[in-house]
Amino acid sequence: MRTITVNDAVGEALAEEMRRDPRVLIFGEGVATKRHDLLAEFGAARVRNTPLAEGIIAGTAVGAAATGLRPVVDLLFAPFLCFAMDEIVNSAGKLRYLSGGQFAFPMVVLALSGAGWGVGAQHNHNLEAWFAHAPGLKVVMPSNAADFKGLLKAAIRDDNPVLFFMDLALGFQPGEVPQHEHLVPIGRAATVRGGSDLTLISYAKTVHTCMEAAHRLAEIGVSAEVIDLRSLKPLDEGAILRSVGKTGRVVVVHEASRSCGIGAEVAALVAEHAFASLRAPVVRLTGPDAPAPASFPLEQAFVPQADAIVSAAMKLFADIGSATSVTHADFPLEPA
Amino acid sequence: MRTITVNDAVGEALAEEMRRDPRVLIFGEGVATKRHDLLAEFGAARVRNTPLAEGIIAGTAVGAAATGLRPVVDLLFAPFLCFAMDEIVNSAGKLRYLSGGQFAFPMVVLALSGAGWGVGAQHNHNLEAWFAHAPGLKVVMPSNAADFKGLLKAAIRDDNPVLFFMDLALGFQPGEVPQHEHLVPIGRAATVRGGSDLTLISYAKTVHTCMEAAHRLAEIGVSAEVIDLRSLKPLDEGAILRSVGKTGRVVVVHEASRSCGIGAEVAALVAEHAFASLRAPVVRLTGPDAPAPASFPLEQAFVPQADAIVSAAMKLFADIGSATSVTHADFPLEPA
Amino acid sequence: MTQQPDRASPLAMLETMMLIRAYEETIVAMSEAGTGPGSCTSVGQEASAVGVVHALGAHDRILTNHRSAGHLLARGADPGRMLAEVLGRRDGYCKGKSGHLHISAKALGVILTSTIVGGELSLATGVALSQKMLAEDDGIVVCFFGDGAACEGVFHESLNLATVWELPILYVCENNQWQAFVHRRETMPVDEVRHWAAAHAIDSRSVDGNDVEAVHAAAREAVGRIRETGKPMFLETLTYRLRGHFEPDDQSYVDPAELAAWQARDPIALLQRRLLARDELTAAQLRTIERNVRARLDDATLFAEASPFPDISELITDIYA
Amino acid sequence: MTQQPDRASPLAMLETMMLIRAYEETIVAMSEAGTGPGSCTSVGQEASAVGVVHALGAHDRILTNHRSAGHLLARGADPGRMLAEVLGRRDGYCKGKSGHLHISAKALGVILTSTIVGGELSLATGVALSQKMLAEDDGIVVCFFGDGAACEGVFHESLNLATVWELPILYVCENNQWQAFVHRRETMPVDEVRHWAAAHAIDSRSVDGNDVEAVHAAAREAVGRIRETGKPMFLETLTYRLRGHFEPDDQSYVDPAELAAWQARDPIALLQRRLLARDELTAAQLRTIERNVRARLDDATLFAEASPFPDISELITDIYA
Ligand SMILES: Cc1ncc(C[n+]2csc(CCOP(=O)(O)OP(=O)(O)O)c2C)c(N)n1
Ligand SMILES: Cc1ncc(C[n+]2csc(CCOP(=O)(O)OP(=O)(O)O)c2C)c(N)n1
Ligand SMILES: [Mg+2]
Ligand SMILES: [Mg+2]
Repeated sequence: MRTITVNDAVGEALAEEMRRDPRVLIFGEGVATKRHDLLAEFGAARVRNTPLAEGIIAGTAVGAAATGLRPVVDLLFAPFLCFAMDEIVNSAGKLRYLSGGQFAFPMVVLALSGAGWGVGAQHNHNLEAWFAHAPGLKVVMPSNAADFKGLLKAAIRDDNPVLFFMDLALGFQPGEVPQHEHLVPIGRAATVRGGSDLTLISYAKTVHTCMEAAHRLAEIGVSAEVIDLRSLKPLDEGAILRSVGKTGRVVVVHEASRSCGIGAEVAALVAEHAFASLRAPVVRLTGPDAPAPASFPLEQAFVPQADAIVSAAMKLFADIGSATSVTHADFPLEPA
Repeated sequence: MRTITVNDAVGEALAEEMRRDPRVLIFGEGVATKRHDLLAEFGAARVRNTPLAEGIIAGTAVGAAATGLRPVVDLLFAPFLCFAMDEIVNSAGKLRYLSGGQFAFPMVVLALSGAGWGVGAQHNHNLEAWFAHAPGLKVVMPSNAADFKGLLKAAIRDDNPVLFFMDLALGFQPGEVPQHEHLVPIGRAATVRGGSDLTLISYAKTVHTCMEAAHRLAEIGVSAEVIDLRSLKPLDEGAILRSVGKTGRVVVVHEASRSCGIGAEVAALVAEHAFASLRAPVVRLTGPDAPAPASFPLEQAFVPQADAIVSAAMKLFADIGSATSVTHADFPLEPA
Repeated sequence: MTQQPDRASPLAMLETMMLIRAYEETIVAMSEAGTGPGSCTSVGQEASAVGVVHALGAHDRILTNHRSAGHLLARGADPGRMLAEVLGRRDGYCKGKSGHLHISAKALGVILTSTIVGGELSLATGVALSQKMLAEDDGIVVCFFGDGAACEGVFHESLNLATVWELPILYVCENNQWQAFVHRRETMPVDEVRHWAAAHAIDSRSVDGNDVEAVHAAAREAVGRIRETGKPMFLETLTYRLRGHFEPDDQSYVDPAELAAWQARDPIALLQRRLLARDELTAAQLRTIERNVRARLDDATLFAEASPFPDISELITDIYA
Repeated sequence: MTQQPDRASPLAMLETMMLIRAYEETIVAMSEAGTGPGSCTSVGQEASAVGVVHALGAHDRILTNHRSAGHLLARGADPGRMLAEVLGRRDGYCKGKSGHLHISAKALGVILTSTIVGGELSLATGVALSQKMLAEDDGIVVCFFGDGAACEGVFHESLNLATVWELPILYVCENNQWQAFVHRRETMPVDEVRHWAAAHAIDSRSVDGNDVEAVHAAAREAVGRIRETGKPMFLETLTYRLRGHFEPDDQSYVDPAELAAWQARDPIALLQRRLLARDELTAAQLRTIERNVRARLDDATLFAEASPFPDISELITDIYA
C-alpha cells in the first residue's frame, strides 16, 4: 500500500488501462494539454484534444465504441453533460437494445461535480440520478482513491457505457491504493464501517461526513453502519437490504437534490423490500432543491453536514409515532 | 360540460391564453403548419415554425421569457429534450437563482411520451423525473382532458418554466371539460376515487389503469383510493400523506422506469413522513428499466397493467413479515 | 476495394431503385390496410440512395436515419427481414425492437441508425475514427442525413471534427426540401446545404439527386478522393420527398405545383426513359425486372407476416452487454 | 438612440479600458493573496469590450459569458458591486449567488450571462425576439462569446435562427486564440470564425480586436445597420488572452513567442502611444486617469470587502418566481 491522491489514482487507472489495451483512448477539451504524461506515452492518436463541443465528443465516443474502440471522454463539469444527453442517453443507452443486441458501447464518460470551488450551479450540479433513471447505462461515483482507481479500471473494461462522476472536493484527497493491479467491480457497495443500530448510506464525499457522524454517534453509544454505495447503477440492493435487515433504521445522505435522487431510490427500495425490518422512518438528508450558489458560506451550507446526520439519526430512536420531518436544514418540502 | 378530446383541450387552452395575453406566443418544428387555426387567429409573429434545432428553440424561449414574452414551445417527443437540456436545466432552471432573482422565466415546454405508437425508445421515453430532479422547474403530466386544459392554462400563467408532458396515448381520449374558464392549479393532486384500504398513486395514462384496478378490487371487497398526481413538481405531498395516513397501504404506478423515478420520490416521501401509518411495504409498479421497444406486444407489456396492480395490491394484505418483491412482470431488480 | 462492375451498371441501379419503390409501396399498402404501422418512406429519393450505396465497397460503413429503407436495400438488405422488423417481428434485423425507425444491420455494415434527427451525424465521426485507427483496409464511412438534420448544431460539430481530425467520411445530405411539416425554405437562408458545409473547409458539392447516374458518378469520385486523402467530403443530393413525412400524410400543406414538378422528375421513370432511349433497356427487360421485384416483395411479405412476435421476455434482453 | 459624444471619444474609451485592467489586476492580486477566488480575466481584451459597448445605446441589451468583466464595466457597472459579487457578498449584483462567472445586471441591460460556453448564444435569439416584438424603440442585442463557443453547435443554430427570423443581434466573437487549454488552431480549420458565420448569409466582418478605435468604428457601423435593417450581423474581434484561462494559470502550454508578440500589441499601451503621438493625451492626463482608476478600485475593494456574506437562508430564495 501507498498513499496517493484521487487525481493520481485516476491518472494511474488511465495509464494502466491504456497500456493494457491498445483500443483504449481518451479525448476531450484540453485532455492532451492537461494529461501530457499520457500524451507522451501513448501518442497523439490515443490522447486527443477536441473542439469545444460536448455533443460531438460524446457522439464520437459512442460511434467509436460501437465499432471496436474503447473510448474514455472527459466532459469536464457535470452540467456540460446537458450538451451531450442525446448521445449518452438516446444513442449509447438505447442503440444496443433498439438494434436487437447487435452493438455494444464500451465507453466511459468522466465528469466532475459537487461543492468546493465556488463556481456556482452551471459548473456544480450533481446529476448522477438522471443517468440512473435512463436505461442501458451504468453509473459510479467513488469516495476514495482506491475506489477511484479500481472503479475506473473496471469501467474501462466494462462493455457498457459507464458514467464516472468525480466529486470535485475529493481530487486532492490522499488515500491508500494497492501497488499491484487493483480492480473494484461495478455494482458492489462497500460497508466502510460495521454497526448494528442504524445504517448510514451515502456515496462520494458525504461518505466521509457519514463516517464522522458515525464516529460521533459511537461516542454517545449508537452503533452506526456506513455503506458507501460506490455504484449508483446497478445499485447493490443486496448490501443495502442486508444492512437494513440488521439495523432497521436508515439515513440516506447525498449532496444531490432530494426529488427523484439516488436517496429516493434507496429509500423506496428499503420501504418495499425491507419493510418488515424497519423500526423507524427512512430519512433522506440531501442538498436543497436549489441551484448551487457560488458564495462560499452558501456553498458549504448546501452540503449535508455531520451535525445534521447525527441529529437525524437520533430522532430515529424517538417514538415512531412522533417521528416528524427531518430534512436538511429544515428546508420546506415544496419548491414554491 | 361538454366532451372534447385531450388534443382539443390543449388547442383550446392555447387559443384562450393567446387571446387573453398578447405576450403569449408558440413556436416549434411544424407548429405553424399543424396549428393553422392559431396561425389564422394570431398571425405569423405569434405562431411560428422553427428550424429543426431543439436547442435554439428552447434557448430562444428562455431568452424571450426573461425579457417579457411568455413563450410556449413544442419540442415534439420527450427524447428530443435531450438536445435542449442545457437551455432548460442550466439556463431556465438556474439563471433566476444565479442572478439573485433578477429574472423570471415564464415559459412552457410541451413534449409527448409514452407507449401507443410503436415508434421505439428514441421517440418514447418518459423523462419527467429528470426535470423533477432539477431545480427551478415545474413539471406537470395530466391524465384527462379537463386537466390538460386547466393545467396548460395555469402553466402559461405561471412565472416559472413548466415542463408539460403529454402522454401520447391520451391524445384522442374524450373527456368532460367545463365550457367556462377552467384553470387547474399546479401543485395540487386529485383524488379521483375515494377509498379506505389502500392508495393507488399514479399520473398520466396509468391513472386510468389504476381506476380499472380499483374497480376490480372493489368487486373483491377492497376499497382503493386513487390519486392522480397531475403535478410532479411541486408534488402535492399533503394529499399523498393524508391518503396514506388513512389507508396505510400504497402502490405507486407509472410507465417511466423505476430507478430514481417519480415513484421513488413518492415511496421515499411516504417512508419518511407516513411511516407510522404504514401497514405494508410501499410498492412501485413501473415500466421496466429498458428502452421502449417498437414491437406492439412488447410495447404493450412495457406499460403496467391493471392485473399487476390488483395482484400487487392483494399482496399488501398478506402478512407483512412475508411480504416479498412485487415488481412489474417480475423483472429482476438489477439491470445486469 | 473494387466494385462489382454490375453494381455500377445503370440496369443494376434501376433494379435496386425499383425494389426500393416496391418495398415502400408494400409498406404503404399495409399501413392503409391497417396491417402495418405508418412509416417514413423514401419514395422519390431512390436515386440518391442507390447512386451512393452502389459506389461503396464491402468494408465501407453506413450510418442512416429514419428514412433508411433505400440505403438498406441498396446495401443488400433482405426485404423480408426489413418488413419483419417494420412489423415488429422476431425475424426482423433488430428482433422487432427497432421497428422501422432505427433498423441497423451490422453484418452489412449498416451501423447505428438513429431516428433522433442529427443522431447519425454525432455518431459518424466515431465510426470513422475506428476505421482510421483499427481497420486494415481503406474503408470509409458514409453518413446519410436530411436537410433538416443540417439545422441541428451537431451537423456543424460533426463536420468540424471530421475536418480537424481528418476522418474518412462521406457526408451525404439528402435535401428533399422538407423537414417533416416545414419546408426547407422556412428554415435556412440558402437553397443548398452545401454552403454550410463548405464553411468547414470541406470539399462540398451538390448533384441532381433524381439522376442516379449523376449521383453515382459524384459518389464514386468522392469515395475515391476520401480513400486517397483520408479527409471528409460532403455531397448533397437535391431531391424531393414525393410522399408525406410519415404515412398517412395527406400533404395538404404541400404546394401542388411544386409537388407536380418533382413528380414529373420521378427518378425511376427518368432512368427508365433514358435507358429505353439509349437502347440499354427493352420493354421486355423492364417487365422482367418488375416481375422479379414483385416476386421478391411477395416472398418478403409472406416471410414477414409469418414471423412471430418476439416473446415478452425479450422486453428486458439486449439492454446491457 | 444617440450616443453620448464623450463615450465615443478615444479618451473616454482609454479610461474605461484602464478601469477594466485595474479591476482585473485587483482580482488577480486578491486571488494571489488568497483573499479572493480564481477567475477568468479579460486582460488583453479590453479594446474589444470597450469598442463595442461604447457604441451601444441605453436600450440595447447585452449577453455575455465567463469572461465578462470588461463588458460589464464598459456598460457602467459599479466595480464595487462586481467585486462584491466575485467575493460572494450580499451587495454583489447577484447577491453573491453568481460569483464571478455569471454576473448579470438587469438595470444596465446586461441580461443573462451564462458560463455554459454557448449558453449566451442560445439565449440571445429570445432576447432579440422580445426587442423585436415588444420594444417601443429600435433597441438591439449584442451577444459576446469566444472562439471556443463558436465550436458549439448552438452557435450555428443561433445564427441561423437570427437570419431566418431577422433578429436584431450583433454577434461579437472575441477570438482570443484560446479555448481554455486548447489553442484555437487545434479546433478549427481556418483562423477566423467569420468564415463560419458568413455561411449563414450574415454580414460578417473581422477587425483588429486590440485597436479600440477600429473596433468602435466597426461596431458603430454594425449597430447602425442592424437598427436600419433589423437583421443580424457578425463582428469578430481578433485579440489575445494575455493571462491564463483561469487564475492561477502558469501558461506553461503557451508558445512564448506568440504570447510576446501579442504582449507587444497590448491594446491599452497601443492606444496610449497613439493618443500621445496624436497629442490627444498628455502624460499628466494619463497620470490623472491612472489615479482616478486606482482610487475607484480602492473604493471598490473597500466596499466589497465590507459587504457581508449572504445569510444562509438565502440558499433557498430566488429559486421560483
Ligand atoms: C431531434 C429530433 N427532432 C425532431 C424529430 C422529428 N422529426 C422526425 S423526421 C423530421 C424531419 C427531418 O427532416 P430531414 O432531416 O430533412 O429528413 P427527411 O425527413 O426530410 O428525410 C422531424 C422533425 C426527430 N426525430 N428528432
Ligand atoms: C459547455 C461548456 N463546456 C466547457 C466549459 C469549460 N470552459 C470554460 S471557458 C472555456 C473556454 C472557452 O473558450 P472561448 O469560448 O474561446 O472563450 P475564452 O475563454 O477564450 O474567452 C471552457 C472550455 C464550459 N464552461 N461550458
Ligand atoms: Mg428533408
Ligand atoms: Mg477564446
